[in-house]
Amino acid sequence: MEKKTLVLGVIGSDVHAVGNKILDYSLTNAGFNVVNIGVLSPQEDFINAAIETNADAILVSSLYGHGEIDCRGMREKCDEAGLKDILLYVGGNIVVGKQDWEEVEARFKAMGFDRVYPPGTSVDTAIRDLKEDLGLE
Amino acid sequence: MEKKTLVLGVIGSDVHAVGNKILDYSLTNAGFNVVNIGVLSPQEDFINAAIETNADAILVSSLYGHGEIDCRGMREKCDEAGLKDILLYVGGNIVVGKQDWEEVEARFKAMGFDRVYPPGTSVDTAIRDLKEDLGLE
Amino acid sequence: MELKNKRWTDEEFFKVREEVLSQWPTGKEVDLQEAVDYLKKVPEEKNFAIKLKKAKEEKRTLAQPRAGVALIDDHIELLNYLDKEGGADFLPSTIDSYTRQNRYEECEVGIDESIKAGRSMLNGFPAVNHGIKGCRKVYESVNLPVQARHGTPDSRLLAEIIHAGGWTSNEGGGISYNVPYAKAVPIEKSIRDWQYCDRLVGFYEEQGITLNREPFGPLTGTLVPPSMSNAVGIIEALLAAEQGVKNITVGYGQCGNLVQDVAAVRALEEQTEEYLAEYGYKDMVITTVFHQWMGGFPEDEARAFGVISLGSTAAALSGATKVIVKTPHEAVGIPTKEANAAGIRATKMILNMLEGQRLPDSKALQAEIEIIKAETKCILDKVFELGNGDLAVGTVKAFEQGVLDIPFAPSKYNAGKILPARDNEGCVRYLMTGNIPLSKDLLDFNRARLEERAKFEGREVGFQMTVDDIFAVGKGKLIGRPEGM
Amino acid sequence: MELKNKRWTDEEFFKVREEVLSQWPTGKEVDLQEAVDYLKKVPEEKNFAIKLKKAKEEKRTLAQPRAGVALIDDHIELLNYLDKEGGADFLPSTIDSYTRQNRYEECEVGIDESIKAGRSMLNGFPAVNHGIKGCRKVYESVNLPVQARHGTPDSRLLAEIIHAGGWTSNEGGGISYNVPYAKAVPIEKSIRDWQYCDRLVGFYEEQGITLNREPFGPLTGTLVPPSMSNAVGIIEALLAAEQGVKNITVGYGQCGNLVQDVAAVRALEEQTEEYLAEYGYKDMVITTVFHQWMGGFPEDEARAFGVISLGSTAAALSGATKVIVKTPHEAVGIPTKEANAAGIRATKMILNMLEGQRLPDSKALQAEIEIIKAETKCILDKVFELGNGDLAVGTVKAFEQGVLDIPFAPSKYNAGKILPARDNEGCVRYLMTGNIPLSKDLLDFNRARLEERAKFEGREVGFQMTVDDIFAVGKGKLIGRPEGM
Ligand code: B12
Ligand code: B12
Repeated sequence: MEKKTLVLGVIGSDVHAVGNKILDYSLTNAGFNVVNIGVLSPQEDFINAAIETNADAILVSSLYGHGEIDCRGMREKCDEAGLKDILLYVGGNIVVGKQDWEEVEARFKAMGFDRVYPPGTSVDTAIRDLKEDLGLE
Repeated sequence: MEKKTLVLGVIGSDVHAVGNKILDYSLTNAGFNVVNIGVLSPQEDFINAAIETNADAILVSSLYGHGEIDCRGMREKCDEAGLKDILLYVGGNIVVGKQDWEEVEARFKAMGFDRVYPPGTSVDTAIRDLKEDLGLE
Repeated sequence: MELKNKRWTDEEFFKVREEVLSQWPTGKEVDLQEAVDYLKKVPEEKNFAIKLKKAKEEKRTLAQPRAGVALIDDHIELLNYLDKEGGADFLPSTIDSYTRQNRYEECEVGIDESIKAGRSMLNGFPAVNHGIKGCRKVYESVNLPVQARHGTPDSRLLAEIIHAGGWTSNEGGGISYNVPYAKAVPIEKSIRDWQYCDRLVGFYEEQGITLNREPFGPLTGTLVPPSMSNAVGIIEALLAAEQGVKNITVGYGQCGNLVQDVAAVRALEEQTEEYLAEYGYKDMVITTVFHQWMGGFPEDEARAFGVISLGSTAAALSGATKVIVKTPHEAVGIPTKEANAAGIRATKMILNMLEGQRLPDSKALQAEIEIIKAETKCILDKVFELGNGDLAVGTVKAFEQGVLDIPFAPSKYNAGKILPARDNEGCVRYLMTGNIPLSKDLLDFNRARLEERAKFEGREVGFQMTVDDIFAVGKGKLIGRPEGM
Repeated sequence: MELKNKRWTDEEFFKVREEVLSQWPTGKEVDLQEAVDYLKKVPEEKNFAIKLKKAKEEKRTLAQPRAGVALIDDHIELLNYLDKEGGADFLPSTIDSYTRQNRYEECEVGIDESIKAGRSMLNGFPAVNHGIKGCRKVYESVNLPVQARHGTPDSRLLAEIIHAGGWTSNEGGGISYNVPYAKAVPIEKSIRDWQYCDRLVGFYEEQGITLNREPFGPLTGTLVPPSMSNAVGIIEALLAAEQGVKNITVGYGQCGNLVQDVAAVRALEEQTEEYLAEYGYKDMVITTVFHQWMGGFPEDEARAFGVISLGSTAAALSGATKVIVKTPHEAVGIPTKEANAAGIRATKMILNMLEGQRLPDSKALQAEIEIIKAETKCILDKVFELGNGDLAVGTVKAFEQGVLDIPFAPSKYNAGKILPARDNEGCVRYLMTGNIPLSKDLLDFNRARLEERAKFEGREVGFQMTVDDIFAVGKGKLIGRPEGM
């Protein structure tokens, strides 16, 4: 199978590194070419990495609660940078506190994210969706 | 102070004995003359004991959940037996399950109980109310 | 028929049986041969006795809730909920209070009223009234072994119906389902009636069907010193074994000091096996059950979760085979199915995290085991002596003389002379020893431990300690210290 | 200024201080003499250091939540709720993530947006922006000691403001608030900046005001082997003591095996005291803090209560002076105040029930203490060696060479060569040892314990175990066994 490239990172002032390392390991194992920009990454770093590596998808993690603020305008920035229709996923604990998931998902979809994942999402789910969205298998 | 007489017991097919023993001990200590008919006591036993001892109040415990059924008609039976206006208290876990307390209290008051106590009522509360209702102190 | 600890002859058994089965119409449905055929088809994973044996071999602690409602379909729904949403390993069927008093007419009313009201008007499942068909429907509609849990001094008809109904375990015993659960049932009568229940299980064993029996360890659930409940458990195990029971789960209700709790379970298991071996009972499978705190609970659900979890921890660290689960609604009322499942999930989280972990052996643990065993032996020696070697007779006499004495029990056949209280570490000790035949050393030991607490608290050893201890857990502490300590 | 583990001179301190106080306008409000006068009026029961010392003397374990919101009045309301409805013994003020990165302008925006939105838009309390006045208002409006809890590599201005604001404890350290909390802050820099924070506390001590300092024990909260986090804690305690800190709480994050958890706390306390004595620090008050499970939580609240309760049990049995409380919302998001208080109540129920109880001394416990101490000593010996006797220099080199190495840390100054995994009893061991200087015996021991698990599970020792272990607690188990085991 053709190797698809994913940019992976944790957005904003967020230092939660464990999920990021696990995602890196598991997505690589699943056959993806993973470009991991790590924690504490501003939107620009995701976009620059995606341009440089000609990536097929950007996977944003946000754990610490400021996800909503940190992700605002990301789709627009991608568009401006010429990353037209690049797949944008976001997951982790993307909002502050326990909130109604349907509403949260809708808010992030409205921001232009293709897929939005609740806390506790397994890596398998991410892999399955990536394969579907990237037309693999 | 004049010694007031209380009939104490656990109504119906209920065998919860611990609270009953504690109430007996504490009410006696507080200066009441306690006539304890113990667990597994039908309404008749409460009433007979009250007549025999010329009691000032009847304290019904129900713990096991059938309290509502077991207490039905007790006020009427007291009236019939000539125990006009005798003080009737009930306490323990008087209904099945967690229910709205205001409603439970209203139901038992409608049955003719003068005071209705929620789970976890302290003996001190009972003593205070008895003194008030019996005009002591 | 004179009371003796002796296996009933078939003649005796079948004679009494006729009368038992005629106590209520559903009794007539019980056909032992048909029941044997039915029980032979119970798969291993749905047989209580076999699943317990396996758990013991694998050194795992399994969880069981309490639950029961009036109507069959609702009961099945409840049990399956506790399996699926709670992760229960064993299922109960808690029996309602009228059945416990053999008042089946009132159960009938309760069933009718429940149908009308659309919710359970009984505090449990009236298994006798639902009969074999009802019990089998329950058994067939669930995926786990089912046990009857009740508090019935005379459970003979109930036992006939539930076992023929596919329920492979019955809780109770001649002491443990009388003294805490009745006011005026002679010990002699309840022992005899439970010999019947045990003999029935023995009969099935002889047909190649293993069923589990479980003496009710916690008794009144209220500050029962471990040696007293262990003595009762061992007596009931011996009485059951004599009637042919092979698979027995002896039980203990959490007292709250971790070392004492673990010691109690270990002493119970070891001594039960020792006594059974000493009296010649072979091929016994002895497992243990740990009851999460059986006394008054705190009303607040978060605190209740704390109590539940501490019980699960003690159960796991003691190596008990099974733990009986409380719920966050305990202080208030019969739990909703959601609250019940939540109690199981909290419990299983801890059992899972502690899987394979035990309280390590230590001097402190060994010392407490020795104390409990020594006290238990004092009591049991005297019981045998009183019965001139006959345990059943000895037990009756022991209650008459207060040699066996359960604190706070409602039974008038219980002396009610002993009083327990916690020592300065929270271990339950004998405060007033009544007539229990402890050696001087053990009496001194109990006294010294309580004096230590009294000194710490600046007050006398006395009943006020007991009263304070009864309320303590409900108020958020283990030991009932004076206000402000 | 060259990095050295040496008490800063007043000249050095006050020179740097000028620059620190000018980082944000509120810095100018800090007047040390006025602050000393203010702190002298703090009553004993509101002084963190004194309350901890007392708890240690009374052998009690006290509970502290985490909590913080953007606006002062809301924060006060939250803290008082946790006191009244939760029964907290100590209060926190969790600082927001922008402050942690010294991005005070963004805090200002967060404060404004929070006022507009009517709810907190920051994940903590921006103490620098609120300044001394804000901090004092918090301190004066509550009845318990207050501590700043954060994760700030450069916390100098924050430390100035909170202490002058009446907060008598500060969490953190040059390693523990850098390596798990930053990507690109050199160890050298964060150690120096925390020397400043420690020196500030030392200054107050010299004025007769005792303040508490607490290295952050759990680090990444994810399978950190006890000897690694203990080594870091001891280093930070030594560094703090050198700057004049007297009251230090060393910390440990629950791993999950009860014996290992208790052993870790005991080893930590004993070795910290030993090292402090060895290096000549006198009149130190060393207490311990136990963090309930710091890794991924189960989403289900009942299971979360189980995890919280097991942590409370281990804390109590270890004799830790303080326990940091998680909440039933942990897996999902910042807790409501109700969920936070519920976590405290469950915790305190267990602490109360276990008051005075300890895990009894045993061979198993002693063996684990010995292992942890031996591993810790191997690491510390090498750190001192690398620094030619200077601990600060040694620490920087130790990170360069992977002698100190924190699993899963985001910092690029961390080697990231070691990998942990659980053994067959659930103890956290070194799977890949990278460059940590364990003796051959200890390497063999770690390997053997993991091989035992591998054999039991029928698979190779390897990274998959680590991955499975990371997810295990979230999925309801301690050990990440292969599916279906
Ligand atoms: C110990 C206990 C038992 C022991 C009782 C031993 C004995 N013979 O005494 C055993 C294990 C045998 C037992 C059995 C059963 N129990 Co029970 N038991 C409890 C438990 C845990 C504690 C009760 C107790 O002793 N509390 C301590 C004493 C001091 O407090 P108290 O009884 O509440 O009494 C105090 C106050 O309520 C008040 N008070 C009481 N009455 C009155 C009256 C007046 C007028 C006043 C002013 C005050 C007052 O003053 C007392 C002293 O302060 C409670 C739950 C709880 N509270 O945590 C369940 C509980 C009462 N039991 C319950 C049930 C259902 C049963 C069983 C039917 C079924 C079962 N689960 O096995 C059987 C009942 C058998 C029967 N026929 O009665 C339910 C009742 C449910 C409901 N009402 O919805 C409870 C609430 C548990 C639950 N949540 O399911 N139980
Ligand atoms: C460990 C931990 C820490 C460690 C992190 C160490 C480190 N550097 O990595 C420490 C202790 C340092 C820490 C600090 C803080 N934390 Co923290 N932390 C956690 C905790 C307990 C576990 C996180 C974890 O490692 N999980 C295991 C990994 C494998 O799972 P994961 O991260 O969730 O990732 C998986 C999935 O979510 C998914 N996923 C993740 N991203 C994406 C993206 C895509 C596209 C897809 C498909 C999937 C996906 O796949 C991953 C692998 O399966 C969580 C709570 C929890 N989950 O139980 C809190 C939590 C994330 N932390 C939280 C907070 C608030 C903080 C702090 C701000 C404040 C504080 N409480 O001290 C600081 C943050 C500092 C900062 N600037 O970021 C909050 C966030 C609240 C919110 N969103 O409302 C949480 C939820 C706890 C809580 N309930 O309050 N934390």
